[in-house]
Amino acid sequence: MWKYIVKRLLWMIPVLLGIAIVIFTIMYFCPGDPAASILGNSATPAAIEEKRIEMGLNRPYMVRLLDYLNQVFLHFDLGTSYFQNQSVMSGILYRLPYTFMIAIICMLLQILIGTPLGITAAVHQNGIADRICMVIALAGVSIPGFWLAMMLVLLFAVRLGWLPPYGVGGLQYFILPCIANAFAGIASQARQTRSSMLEVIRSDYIVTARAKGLSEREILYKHALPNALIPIITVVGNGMGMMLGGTVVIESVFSIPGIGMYTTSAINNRDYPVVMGGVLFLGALFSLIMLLVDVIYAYVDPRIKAQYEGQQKSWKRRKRANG
Amino acid sequence: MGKSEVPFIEVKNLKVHYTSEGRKIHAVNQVSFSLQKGETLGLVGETGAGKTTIAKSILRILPEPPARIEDGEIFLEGTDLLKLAEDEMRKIRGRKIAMIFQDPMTALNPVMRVGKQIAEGIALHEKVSAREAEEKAKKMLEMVGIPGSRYRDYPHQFSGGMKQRVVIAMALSCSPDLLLADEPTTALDVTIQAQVLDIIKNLQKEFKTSMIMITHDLGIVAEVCDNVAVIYAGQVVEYGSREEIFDNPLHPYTIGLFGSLPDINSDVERLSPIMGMPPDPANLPGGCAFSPRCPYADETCKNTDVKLDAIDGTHSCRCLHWRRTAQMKAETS
Amino acid sequence: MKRRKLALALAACMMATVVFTGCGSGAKQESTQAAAEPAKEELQSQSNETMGEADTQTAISGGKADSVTVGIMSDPENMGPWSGMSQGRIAVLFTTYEYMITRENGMAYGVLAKNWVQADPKTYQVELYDYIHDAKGNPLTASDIVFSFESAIATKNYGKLSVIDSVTAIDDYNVEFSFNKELEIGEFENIMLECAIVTQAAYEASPDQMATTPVGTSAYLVEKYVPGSEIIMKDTGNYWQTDESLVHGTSVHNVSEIKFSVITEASQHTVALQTGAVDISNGVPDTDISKFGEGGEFSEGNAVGVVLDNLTYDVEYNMSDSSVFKEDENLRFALAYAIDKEGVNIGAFNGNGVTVKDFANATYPDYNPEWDNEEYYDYDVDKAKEYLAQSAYDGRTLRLEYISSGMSEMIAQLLQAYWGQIGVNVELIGYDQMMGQQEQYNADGFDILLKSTGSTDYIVNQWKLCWDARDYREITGGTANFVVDEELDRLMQAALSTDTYGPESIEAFHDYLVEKCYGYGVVEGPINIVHSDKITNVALDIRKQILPGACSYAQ
Amino acid sequence: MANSVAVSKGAAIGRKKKEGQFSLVMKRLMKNKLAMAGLCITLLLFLLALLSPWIMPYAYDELNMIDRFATPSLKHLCGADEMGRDIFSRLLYGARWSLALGFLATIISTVIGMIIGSIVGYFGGTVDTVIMRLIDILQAIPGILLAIAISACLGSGFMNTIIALSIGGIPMTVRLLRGSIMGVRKMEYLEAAQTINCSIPRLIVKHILPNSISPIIVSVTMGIGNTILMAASLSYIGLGVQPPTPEWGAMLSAGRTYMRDYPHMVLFPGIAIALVVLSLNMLGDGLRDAMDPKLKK
Repeated sequence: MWKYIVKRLLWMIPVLLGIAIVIFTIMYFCPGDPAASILGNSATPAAIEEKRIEMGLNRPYMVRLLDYLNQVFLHFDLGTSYFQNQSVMSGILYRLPYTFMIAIICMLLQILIGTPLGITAAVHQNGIADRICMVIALAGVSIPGFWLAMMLVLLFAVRLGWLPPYGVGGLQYFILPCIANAFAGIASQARQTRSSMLEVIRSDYIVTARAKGLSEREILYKHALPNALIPIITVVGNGMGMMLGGTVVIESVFSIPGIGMYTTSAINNRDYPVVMGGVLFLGALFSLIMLLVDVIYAYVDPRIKAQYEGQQKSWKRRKRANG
Repeated sequence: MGKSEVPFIEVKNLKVHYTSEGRKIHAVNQVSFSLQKGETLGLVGETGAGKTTIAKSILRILPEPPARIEDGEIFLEGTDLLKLAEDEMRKIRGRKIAMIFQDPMTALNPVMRVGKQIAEGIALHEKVSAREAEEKAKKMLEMVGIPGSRYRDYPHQFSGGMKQRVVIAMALSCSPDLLLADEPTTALDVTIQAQVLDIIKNLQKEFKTSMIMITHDLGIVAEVCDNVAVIYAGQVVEYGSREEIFDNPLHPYTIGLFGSLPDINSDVERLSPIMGMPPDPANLPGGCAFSPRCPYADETCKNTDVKLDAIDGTHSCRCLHWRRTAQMKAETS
Repeated sequence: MKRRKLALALAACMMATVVFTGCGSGAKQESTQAAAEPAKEELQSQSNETMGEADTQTAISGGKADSVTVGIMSDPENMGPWSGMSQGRIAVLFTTYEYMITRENGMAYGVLAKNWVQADPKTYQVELYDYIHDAKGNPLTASDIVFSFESAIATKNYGKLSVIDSVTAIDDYNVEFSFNKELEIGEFENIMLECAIVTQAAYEASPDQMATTPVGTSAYLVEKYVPGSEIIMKDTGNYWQTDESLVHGTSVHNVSEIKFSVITEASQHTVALQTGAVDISNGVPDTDISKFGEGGEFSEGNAVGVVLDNLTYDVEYNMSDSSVFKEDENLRFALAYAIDKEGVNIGAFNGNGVTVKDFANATYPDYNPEWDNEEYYDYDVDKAKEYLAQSAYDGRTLRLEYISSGMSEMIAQLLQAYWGQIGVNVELIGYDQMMGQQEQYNADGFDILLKSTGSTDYIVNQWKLCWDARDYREITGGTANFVVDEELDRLMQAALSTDTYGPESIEAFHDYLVEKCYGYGVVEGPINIVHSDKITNVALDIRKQILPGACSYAQ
Repeated sequence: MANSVAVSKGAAIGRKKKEGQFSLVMKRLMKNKLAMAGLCITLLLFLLALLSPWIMPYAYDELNMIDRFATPSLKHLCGADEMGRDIFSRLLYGARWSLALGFLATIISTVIGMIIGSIVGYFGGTVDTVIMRLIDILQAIPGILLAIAISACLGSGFMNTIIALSIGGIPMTVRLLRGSIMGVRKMEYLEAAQTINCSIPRLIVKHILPNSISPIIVSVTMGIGNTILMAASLSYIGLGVQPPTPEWGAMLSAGRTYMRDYPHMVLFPGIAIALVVLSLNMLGDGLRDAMDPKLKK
């Protein structure tokens, strides 16, 4: 297992290198330049050109790319923001807790609400409960997130005054953004849980379990759910990965200083170091989460674990067991 | 076909259908049979004839919907299983009646240790501690020829034959009174088939378990069964003791089954398969269900509802013309 | 040799504060009345005349408060003294730092500078107060001024500073600036207003070049900064200028704790004011303004004021050689006449803006009020069609380029519709800020440009942003929109030069531009300021940003 | 010992096959009311979008300052927006853009994904390792940020938005198709095809693709909905299709400032988006059920 994890961690290096090259290239070809952005609207072209030279933006593509890769991968330095005089890393680390908080709460909501909904729907397939759960789920994936967010603000913050409409602070500040953000996640979780539960419920081993005399509850939680978990975990992992970078809109509605906003406004400002650093960081985080998901797979499904551990080891194991 | 005393298990007029895409599929039609303690009954027939449905009806583990038991009674030592409450039924499953499934590859939960899967039933029915259940499960494993040290292994670490042994150990773990064996060897390699069958036979003797053996393999029937019920299109078309069926098959379908069995004594005679295809269970032909494929069928066969006719002893047959068949047989021999 | 004495300035006027509402609690009824009637007439008149002594007194000594929360649209990101400009940054700049001077109603007053003189055409000398210290107590001397300017120049973030040859300390409290050219009208003041001043000691003590820990000479010091969320500033109680009569608008500190709350979504500003989470904001959407006025849902406890922005939305024609507009003034006239400027004002600003009569708006002190009565391509479909008929327009689709942030997008759609009415097809090309800045010099990329520009001092300096060919010749060959016209250049330079600056040169340029119609102004947007009645008097800085310290508060 | 009964087993399946995969799926689909409702709504919206120039009561960009913010009435069925444009007409005409955006972006990403997926799935080995690492890279970049960056790079506009939206969708299709091809690859009929000397591209097109297509169709159906939502998010940030094109997401985003007082400005575009995404999802669910025999019993 450890060998597998180390191997996967090593694989991350070329992936991150690739991300760096891709995003650098996209930003390189982006029209507009940070020099103009820094100097503001009324800057003359001559002043902009001078600033470009000072910032090294006039150097050729390859030189800048290699310089950047050298800086990031050999000196572990994501650089300094053009605008904030602050290292990109500390900028990211500062904002990470907010984004992470939202992602974690959303993930919990997604698991705690979406999974039971999906199970209920699957158990009562085609019944009323199924219909209700699926209508909720379909609505969830169909409603634009920011629309829901603003409706929630109008209701809970403005009309009822129960919750703060924006900003960061205590836990209560995270309630509305998380609900708005988690709705789609809950919905897709419920759908995925339902369909994988349906598939599992029809499996032979569920019949075997039933033939043993186990109660439906035991069958559901001891036999069906563990088997249905793999696709469910995939959805959770993907959702988590997406939420880390994809909460831009929610962050914007609720004025939350998260990584999404940080990176998006940097794209608008052409603050290259921040864009590249942010995307790289999120990419690394995403890769780590995917690794975690795969490790959880192995924990949940011994077949996958055996696959990771490779032929040789499992052969040894069998030999030991037999002998 | 009953003896004087109450049979150990008795199935009466069982009728089951499935609903699929709006069509009603008649899987089991008025099936009746009974079984004495310690005996083995073979249910023989083609795939889709309704054998498995009968077995699952006895355990009441049919998926409902789409399946529905329309009518009938199933008595286990005098109590109608179909009328029991679900939690009463649960006490019977695994403890009094256990089942061995056709495909060992899918019958085991892939993410649960095999020992645990056996111990689970033991702990449930025998009210013993987890530790004791584990001990017993290990004993069961060893009984089917798997070292107890493999208790903590997962199904994917076993071969097909080994898995089926686990399934058998699981089924027998609570010493059930009735074992439903649903084609226990079909999915296995030929060499393993015999081993597994031996295990079942030996254990059955040891535990004095009654058994319903579902199979399409007449060889197995000859080897393990006391009585045989031939099933066609959800009906029992012929019933009798092993000897009666093997020595004197009277239903054209049964005869056909034997005809398609290669005769190792004569290398001249070719296989004579049953012509045609099994009927569409959603749209059964009127009269005798076998009539479209029957070489001896006439117009009356297609119009008359055929009853199961007692012949002698336990032997009975669902054919209008069994007498003619018997006569023909007598003449040829 | 020009010399401006601070004492004179003081006598004339002090504050750029804008009074929306009456003072005192008894005047509540009146206050909402005043608020409901959009206060712009009042404001406009104030921008052209100085306020009376009494008002000034109220503004400075009147109503103090313990705390105030200001809603701002974006995070400053970097509060360092010399970093690049951003929308969020300008909101806190004048509360954080002081500059050499300040400008109110077009007049300059010293802040750190006690007085200044022009020694020769290219040299200025400035004398500092000798008792300045920053918020942390570090004394500020001439060498700090040199340090500040040299640092700011080194960042190359400020184009206006590029004319500085050198900054030298003559002694502890006198600094000499020498320039590489003769300065134009308002240029020296703009330079003085460009560079935030800090002490070298404080700057070097800062771990992050003051990005999050700015220390200026103002009364306030950042207590807490939550990037992207809020900035809390506290009055140190140790402001250097102890002579109250010398404290100007930007330096007034009527409130002991200021919280800037970053609210990125405009509609959330309305929510924040309604729920009392913020006391004042300039981010409320136009359509929500009426809610805070008389009879509005939230008029209770809130007041509203509409100040005109210094930004003017202008249309510039692409005048490059390949453009249809180059030789076709009839087409230029046709398009100009086709726009219902009042309609644009209503559509884009809910009627809270004003239509303009020049390429720039009327908020500048050197704006000639008589232009208001002139004909300036006033909406006339018949005339537009007449000119169009005379033009060489061949039915082709013209490309209107704009920057797709703020109101430009909406104005562009309105223009498109008006031009559609006379039969001119227009396609919209929206760019983000960055791309727009680059694409505006691409002669083949557009036919018409919608731009919003503004200056903080004189009308001529707004004109300069488009029409001073000296700034753009290298790239466009002419003015910013490719006009090559020697007469225009001559008039522009005449209006800008300190020697010839005056009503005549301004008038001449105005008339010439109106006649040629290389571009024209459409509308001037409003800044919507809504505040609770805790605030009795709102003060704004030169960029029309709220100066929370200088506002007056109800007792 | 052999079994005769197994002979008829194959025959029974054979008969079912004769009915034809497609008609079977359609038959199942027809029975699913939700899916049919989804299909009908989608088709109806398509029809309305196609006919919009003839049926919309006003031009989509016709300004009318008097009717600014008009609430829904007979004159303006869904009210009017901040420039007095008829929202109903804009929704009808906007359906063209929104649907086209959703469909084109999804289909482009699917087609590219399928081509890459086929290549990867079929060849395996080094090709697989190399391309899948590239796909890993693309997938590790958060979708919305990638779309924003590409939009910033290409500028806004219809085609550019489609490109920005479609690139993020490629990895999923590649993985999906690769997975199904890996599964199908080992099956016997492929060996059979290979033994009769079928060329490799022919093998992929004729044999592998048809057998892996069902999860793709389902993911396309659902993907269109997601793409439309994503386009709405892009509009929110200020990227996406150019005004005055009444793309629904842009309408929704433009109306958000006024939603307190004129909820109809966000209500109707919101409903339009939700409706189309909902019906596509219902259709997708139905298709998945109809195409997956495991789920249908």
